[in-house]
Amino acid sequence: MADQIVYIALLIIALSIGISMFRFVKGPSIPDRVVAFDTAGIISISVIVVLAHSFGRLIYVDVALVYGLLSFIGVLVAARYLDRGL
Amino acid sequence: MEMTGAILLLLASIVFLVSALGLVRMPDVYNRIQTSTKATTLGTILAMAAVAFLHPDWTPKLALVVLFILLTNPISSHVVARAAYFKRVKLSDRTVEDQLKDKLEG
Amino acid sequence: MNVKAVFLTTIFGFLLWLGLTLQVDPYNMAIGGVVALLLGGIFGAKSSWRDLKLTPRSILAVAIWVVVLMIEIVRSTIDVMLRVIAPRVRINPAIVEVKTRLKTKTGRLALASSITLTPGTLTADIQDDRLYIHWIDAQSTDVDAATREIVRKFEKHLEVIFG
Amino acid sequence: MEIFLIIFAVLTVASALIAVATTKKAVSILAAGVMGLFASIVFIFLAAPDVAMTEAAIGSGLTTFIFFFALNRVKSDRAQGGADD
Repeated sequence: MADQIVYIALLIIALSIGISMFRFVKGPSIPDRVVAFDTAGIISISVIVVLAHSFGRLIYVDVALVYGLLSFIGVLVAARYLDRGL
Repeated sequence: MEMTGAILLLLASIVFLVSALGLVRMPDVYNRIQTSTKATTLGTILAMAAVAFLHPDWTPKLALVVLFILLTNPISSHVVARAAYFKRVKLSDRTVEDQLKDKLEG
Repeated sequence: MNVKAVFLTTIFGFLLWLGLTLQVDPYNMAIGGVVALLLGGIFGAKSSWRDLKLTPRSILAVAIWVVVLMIEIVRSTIDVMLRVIAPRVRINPAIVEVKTRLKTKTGRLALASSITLTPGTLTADIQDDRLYIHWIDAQSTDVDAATREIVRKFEKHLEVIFG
Repeated sequence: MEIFLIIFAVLTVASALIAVATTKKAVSILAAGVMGLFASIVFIFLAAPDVAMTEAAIGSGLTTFIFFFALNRVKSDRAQGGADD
């Protein structure tokens, strides 16, 4: 029973990544796309952690940690480029 | 124990779904940042709590993920909002007042 | 002054190491302790930790601040979710100016981050002691009223922590 | 679980196509970052956490940084104007 609920939850999370990618495609301005990138990144962290649960391996949580820090740096660099240049 | 974790995870997924919907439905960048940041922060906290219920021995590492999210998420949304404002991305028509513009011009 | 910053940096680095490795045997803890002490000695004196006060009262204030922040995150998310789901999106946005009494940079950073995480508010810019906040449902555009509404509930705890 | 592998593989290919098809350079770089994100999830499905970690670090963090840095240099060499696209 619990496994089915986790499965459904993962399906909904994948759907929300798809919806945020819709905003990435549509735009219209570049900050919109940066926000969509940020949202997709943060939702992906949860996907990775839930996958770590279903495969039962702790090492996958490390991927989520690395991902969280580096997607933050990507957003920071993009915003800095838009703001006044690196 | 397992059912608690699974239900928390379902709640987290609904929060994520609403944040993605907000990203599509809101009229301008600033409101999109509002919905996406807040909802993804709570969603991540709920998802980590859910996995902590499912695997109690992983709790310290999941707490670290939550700590990083709480530190980085407001800063990235702040930075994007600032960049959008100084790139002169238009506020939506429904905006009531803009005191930052008065300050920069006046 | 500096001893406190070095101490806090070392403790933070050691806890980070323990959380990342998840092993509590003496060998691992010794390695982590030595490296944390080294890094704390080199970088601690200039880090943001030196803005923090270390009294029993401020530790209590940290605890209260974390609880208030958690409650506000849950409240704000439910509030914003209801606005998104509504058939016609209910918003009334404005950019308002508020004042803060905090002096240190770290304190202002903590205040701006807390505001970004609370009901429908997003810090858009900081200039000295003025914060410019995008408010999704503006109730008043007056500086003092907005300050009372948004800033006070965090500032009174952060003032104790950062001074 | 196979269905999620397919979903994320499709998303990877879609974001790679966006990176190629768009005319704005900044959007192209961001799409490459998103592709690195989904690719690392696909690598997790294929049971390769080390590759996933490297892909997250290099593909999404470092590449975005270097490309934006290079784009900024090119822009400021060519004209002193703002970075519009």
